[in-house]
Amino acid sequence: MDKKHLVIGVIGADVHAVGIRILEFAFREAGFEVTNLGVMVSQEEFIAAAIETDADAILVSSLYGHGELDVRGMREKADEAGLEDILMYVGGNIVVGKQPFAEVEKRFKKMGFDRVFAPGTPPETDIYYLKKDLGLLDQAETEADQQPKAENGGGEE
Amino acid sequence: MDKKHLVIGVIGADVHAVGIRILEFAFREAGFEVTNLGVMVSQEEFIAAAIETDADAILVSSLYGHGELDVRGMREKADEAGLEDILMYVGGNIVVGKQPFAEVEKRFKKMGFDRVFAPGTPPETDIYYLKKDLGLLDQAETEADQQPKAENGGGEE
Amino acid sequence: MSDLTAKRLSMDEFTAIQAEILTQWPTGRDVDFDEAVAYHQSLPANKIFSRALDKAKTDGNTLIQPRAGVALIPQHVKLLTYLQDEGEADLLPTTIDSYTRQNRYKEAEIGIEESIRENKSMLNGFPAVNHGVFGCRQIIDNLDIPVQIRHGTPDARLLTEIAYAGGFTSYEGGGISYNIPYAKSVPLETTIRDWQYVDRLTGLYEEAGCPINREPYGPLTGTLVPPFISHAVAIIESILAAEQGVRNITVGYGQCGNLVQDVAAIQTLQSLTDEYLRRFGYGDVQVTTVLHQWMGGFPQDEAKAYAVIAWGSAVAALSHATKVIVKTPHEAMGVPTKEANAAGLRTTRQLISMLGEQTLNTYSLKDEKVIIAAETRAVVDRVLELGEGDIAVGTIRAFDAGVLDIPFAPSRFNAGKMLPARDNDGCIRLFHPGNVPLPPELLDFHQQKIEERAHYENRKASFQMVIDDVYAISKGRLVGRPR
Amino acid sequence: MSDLTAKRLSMDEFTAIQAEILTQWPTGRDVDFDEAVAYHQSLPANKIFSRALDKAKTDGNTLIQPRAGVALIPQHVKLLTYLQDEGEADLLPTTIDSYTRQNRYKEAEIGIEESIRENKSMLNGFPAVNHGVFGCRQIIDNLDIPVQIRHGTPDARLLTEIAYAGGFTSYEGGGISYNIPYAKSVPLETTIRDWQYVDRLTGLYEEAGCPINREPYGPLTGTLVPPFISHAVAIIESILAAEQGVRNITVGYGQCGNLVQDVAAIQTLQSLTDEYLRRFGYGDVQVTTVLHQWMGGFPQDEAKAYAVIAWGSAVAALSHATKVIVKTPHEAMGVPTKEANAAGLRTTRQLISMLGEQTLNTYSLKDEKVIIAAETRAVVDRVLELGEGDIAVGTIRAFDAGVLDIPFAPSRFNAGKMLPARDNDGCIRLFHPGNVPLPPELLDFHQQKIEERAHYENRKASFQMVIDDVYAISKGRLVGRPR
Ligand code: B12
Ligand code: B12
Repeated sequence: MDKKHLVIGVIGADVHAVGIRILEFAFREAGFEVTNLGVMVSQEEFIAAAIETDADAILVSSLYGHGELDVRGMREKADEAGLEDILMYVGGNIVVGKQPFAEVEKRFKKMGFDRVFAPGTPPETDIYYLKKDLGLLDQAETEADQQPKAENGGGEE
Repeated sequence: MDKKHLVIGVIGADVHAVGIRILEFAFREAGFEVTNLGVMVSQEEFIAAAIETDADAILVSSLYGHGELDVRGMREKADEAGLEDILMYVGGNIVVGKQPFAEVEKRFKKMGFDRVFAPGTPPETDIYYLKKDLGLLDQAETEADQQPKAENGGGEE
Repeated sequence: MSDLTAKRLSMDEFTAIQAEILTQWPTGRDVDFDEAVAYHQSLPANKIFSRALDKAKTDGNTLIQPRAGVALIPQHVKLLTYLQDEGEADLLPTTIDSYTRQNRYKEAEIGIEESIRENKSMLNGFPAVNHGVFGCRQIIDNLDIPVQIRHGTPDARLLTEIAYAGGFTSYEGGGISYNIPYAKSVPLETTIRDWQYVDRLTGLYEEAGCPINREPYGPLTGTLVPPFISHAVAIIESILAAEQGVRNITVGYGQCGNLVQDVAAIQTLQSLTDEYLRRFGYGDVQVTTVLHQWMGGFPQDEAKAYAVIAWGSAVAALSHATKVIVKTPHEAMGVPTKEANAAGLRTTRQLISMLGEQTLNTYSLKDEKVIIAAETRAVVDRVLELGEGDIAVGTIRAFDAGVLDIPFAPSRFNAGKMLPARDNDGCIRLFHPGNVPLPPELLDFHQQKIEERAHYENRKASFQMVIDDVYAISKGRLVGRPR
Repeated sequence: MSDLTAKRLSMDEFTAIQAEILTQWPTGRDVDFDEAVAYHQSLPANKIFSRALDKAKTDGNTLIQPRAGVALIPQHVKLLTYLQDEGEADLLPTTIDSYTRQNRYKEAEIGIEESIRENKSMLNGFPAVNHGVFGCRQIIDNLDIPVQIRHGTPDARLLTEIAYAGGFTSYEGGGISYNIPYAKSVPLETTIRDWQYVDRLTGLYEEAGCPINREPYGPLTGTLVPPFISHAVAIIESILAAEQGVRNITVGYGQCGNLVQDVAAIQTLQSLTDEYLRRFGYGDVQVTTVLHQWMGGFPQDEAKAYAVIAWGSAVAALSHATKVIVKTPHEAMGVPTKEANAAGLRTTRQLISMLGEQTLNTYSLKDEKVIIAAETRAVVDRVLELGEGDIAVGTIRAFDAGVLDIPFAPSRFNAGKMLPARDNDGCIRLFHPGNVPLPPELLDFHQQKIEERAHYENRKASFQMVIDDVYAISKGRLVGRPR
């Protein structure tokens, strides 16, 4: 089977550079091909990179709190660019302050993200869902639905 | 004016010995005569000492949490012994656990205590109320009602 | 006192006392030594206290343990389960209520009834005697880690019988440390004898192949106790225990607040206890240490209480104590909720594991260790002298004479002449030595340290200074400076 | 780069830039230097930052300061008042939002409007440019203690003009420290020049009798930055600032986690900055230090976050930093509530005042100080060499060459070849030096330290080890041991 391709980056005016570097490393180790756009990435750059690399998923990271302003309209732009089927995740500290995660998740799902990840979600969790959503889990794993336990709070769903 | 006389002690099976020793010192410094019964004092011992010394006030300390069980019926016993007019205060950590102080105060006032002091009330506050209740504040002080600020949380009323 | 001695109780003496003890409350009936030994031997290694301690000592880890106890069994089990699972505790307690500590089992029974009626714990701890052997075993059976009885009971003989038969594998207390800070008018002679019974019982279990850890209570009144005083008591109680057959001892110390003094204290507590036990022929006793996070008055504000808890944890980690007893953000207010208790544990866990790799090795640490050792030896050796070789007898005479003297103790058998105060760096020193037999050069040292501070604060050393020190931590300082 | 130099901007150059800057956003109009000087001179001493710092340094105190900023003026004033009164802060911040930091004032305006509409701050800080000079003065007027601008703005010229005219008496940032960790593609040459403008403006106020404190941003990426790297940057920015007329500088350092390394770092930061300033003829600059509590990833659990905050406070107190920047129990989650922010402050307050009397004096402290000093000198001296005497030029060349190299920085002008990792005691060392010019004996030392750890952990040193260290504190450890 071909390797799946991910486009990752930190959106907006956000310069938090540590998490994305570690995600790149972890996704590569997990067998993905990764295009890491780094920090301060615009919606347009994400979309262009996804088209160019024929990516299977876009993973938007936002740490600094302006995530909610920065991702508005991104799904629509992607759809217009012909990426209707692309998987879109968002994660990090995506809103300002400590807010009930269930509500935050709802707001971002409404904006068209397939999955929304809480602060501090460990890479194992991201990888599990990527594999699941991209059809890479074998039957047994899917049935057991052995989502790795979030070690560090958070975790999706 | 004669010195006012206080009977103080720690009730029940309670052995917390530090606070009462400091109260004794502080009340003496403030010009009171003090009979300190120490720790593990029974209701009967408080009442007997108050009669014997013709005391103006009984100050019951309880730290260990059983205060609510230990002081039951004390006011009635004092009244029976002819101490209807004696001032009775209770203070310390008088119930088990961190409970809303307003409710605790109500319960102890209902049991006949004139004033109820929250955990960690500093001696200055106790002394202010003693002087007030025993008619030792001069007019100006009473009018300004300058209750010293509780430094350490708590404080009565 | 004619017949008090540090010697081991004979089996005859022991069984005579036992017969009497077990009838003090109906639950005493259920104690059956052989059946209890079988129960202990059925316990898996993860439930045995001394195993966990020995392993931690070997690995250089510091284990964390809360205090906790409520009136009713199901609630108590729930509480401990929570502290184990959500608090990440390594070791668990069962803290006994104050009526049981005073052998007032009838009042404890009323407390149990009221707790059922009001649906909240009206007792400040777990009344283990009233709940009896099988009540206790519900605790042991339902938890995955070792559980210890923690209390403050001058006459703990019945409690011990029930606790051991109930499966507890560690037991706090001692004839001095559970008398002087916890009682008003119980003669020391009585408590030393009663704790010899406890220790002998521990020895009997030990000899039957059931290891039970014993922990002399280190912090005493928790209020400005100079390290050498609590060290002297810990060493004496260790020797008394070893003589009765105890083989696994944890000596304790309540944090004083100065980093160097505290690290020096834990390290000398280990080495001096080892040294004296060896001297008395008990080199085979396994000794570990426990640091108690600040035992005096706490700040009311929870954010500030967290600071005090964290600092105690840091000191435990840097001194490599074998375990640390944890306070909670509710300390100044009252018996904590399970959430507050677990929070204190997690704060501690974070620091213990963050700092576990680091060690402290300061110039002043060496000095402070020399000082604490010299002070402790001066006191313990004088106790032995007074006892003409018998340390039990010596202890009684030492308290009589004020040679052993514990600040702020409620007991009338304590002289209360020695007054402690902090020096300018926050170390606890002697403001007034009373009759504590320090050699002249050490007395000079203490005096000089206190004068340094008095001079800095531009006031005379006085009882006001001691009071200021008592309040200091609850007001956000270590040294109680004049306002 | 042809015309970049460390020399002072001429008045002509300065006014030419100023004319342009003040038209970048309408509020620039309100800046009037003489009127601003009059405003500064009307400020009481208790509102002047450098006064508070100088006094703290003389008294040997450590001041506490939070981070905080919200979108709207009344809410921001309310927040700071709360931190002053309920948080017991000594110094206050005004943290600037990320759009303003990127000079995206239009987006900041939208953020302000949305914040009004949604009745909650939609910005992660205070948009000072949009609020203008008189908006800023509402902050200064309504508080009783000094307030500083804290941000992360590569081109902060307009912000500085408005902030100074608005009455702020302290200002964070620098041409390196607010570029490399905070920008992706802004050339260093540009930011150094832009910050020379900021420093010259500071100098002009200073010369007009209005003292303004400047604080190079110490922690950089906050992620495993070895002390000597941030020291080198702090020293370079201090010299650059002094040249432009700055007279009051606070150099900063982000806690690494090992007690000895941290204390050594703060102490050498003070002495090395003094030393280099003196060497450059700026012996009259008043230098103070700031310790930042752990700047990397925090634990999510608040009880554990308190532990990390408390440990940072202890280190600030024991190292006698002049001030400490405080984290909050919400750190891992998001911008804190005012209550969480005040709680972090009070935890810090308790430890600072509890431990302020103590000093650390360890054997290893001396060694560690020698090491940090030697490392820092090796780097700074190489920068000077590369600049052929001009430190501005040298800095550009040093980043080009990877001589100055900051781990995990987002800037493409940073080499990113040096890789840090912790040694077995939790000190941050170099796992891979890249082109950082340490002398051979120090490179050996670093290598040996990392090998010690690798051996202990029974694995090869690799990027996985670095990653484990990045996560470690948020997972309750300092050293990221293999799972
Ligand atoms: C030191 C201490 C001990 C020492 C006491 C040594 C001794 N013999 O004195 C030791 C370790 C032995 C001890 C034992 C126990 N303790 Co204790 N102890 C404390 C601690 C840490 C400090 C008390 C102290 O000395 N404070 C300093 C003095 C100066 O302040 P104070 O006592 O509060 O008194 C001042 C004011 O409250 C006020 N005041 C007091 N009484 C009165 C009365 C009046 C009328 C007025 C006006 C004012 C007033 O004035 C005093 C002077 O300023 C407190 C917690 C805290 N406060 O931080 C717990 C605490 C009081 N202990 C507690 C408990 C439960 C116990 C134990 C039962 C053990 C257990 N289950 O955990 C045993 C009790 C044994 C017994 N039979 O009494 C609980 C009480 C819980 C509750 N009420 O819900 C506390 C609150 C800790 C806790 N949060 O769990 N303790
Ligand atoms: C280090 C740090 C910095 C450094 C960054 C250095 C650098 N250039 O990288 C510095 C000091 C420069 C900095 C600056 C700022 N920061 Co900052 N920072 C942090 C801190 C402490 C750690 C971040 C980190 O590196 N974590 C370690 C990595 C490994 O974890 P991570 O980033 O969380 O990423 C992991 C997961 O979240 C997940 N993940 C992340 N994204 C995604 C996306 C997807 C799709 C998935 C599946 C998973 C995923 O996987 C990653 C790998 O495990 C956090 C708080 C915290 N977490 O403790 C604040 C924090 C993120 N910063 C914050 C803020 C506000 C700022 C500033 C605006 C300053 C300010 N106002 O206080 C500036 C922003 C400047 C800008 N323009 O971006 C806030 C954000 C607040 C909010 N969202 O409400 C935080 C939460 C702190 C706080 N509580 O206030 N910061």
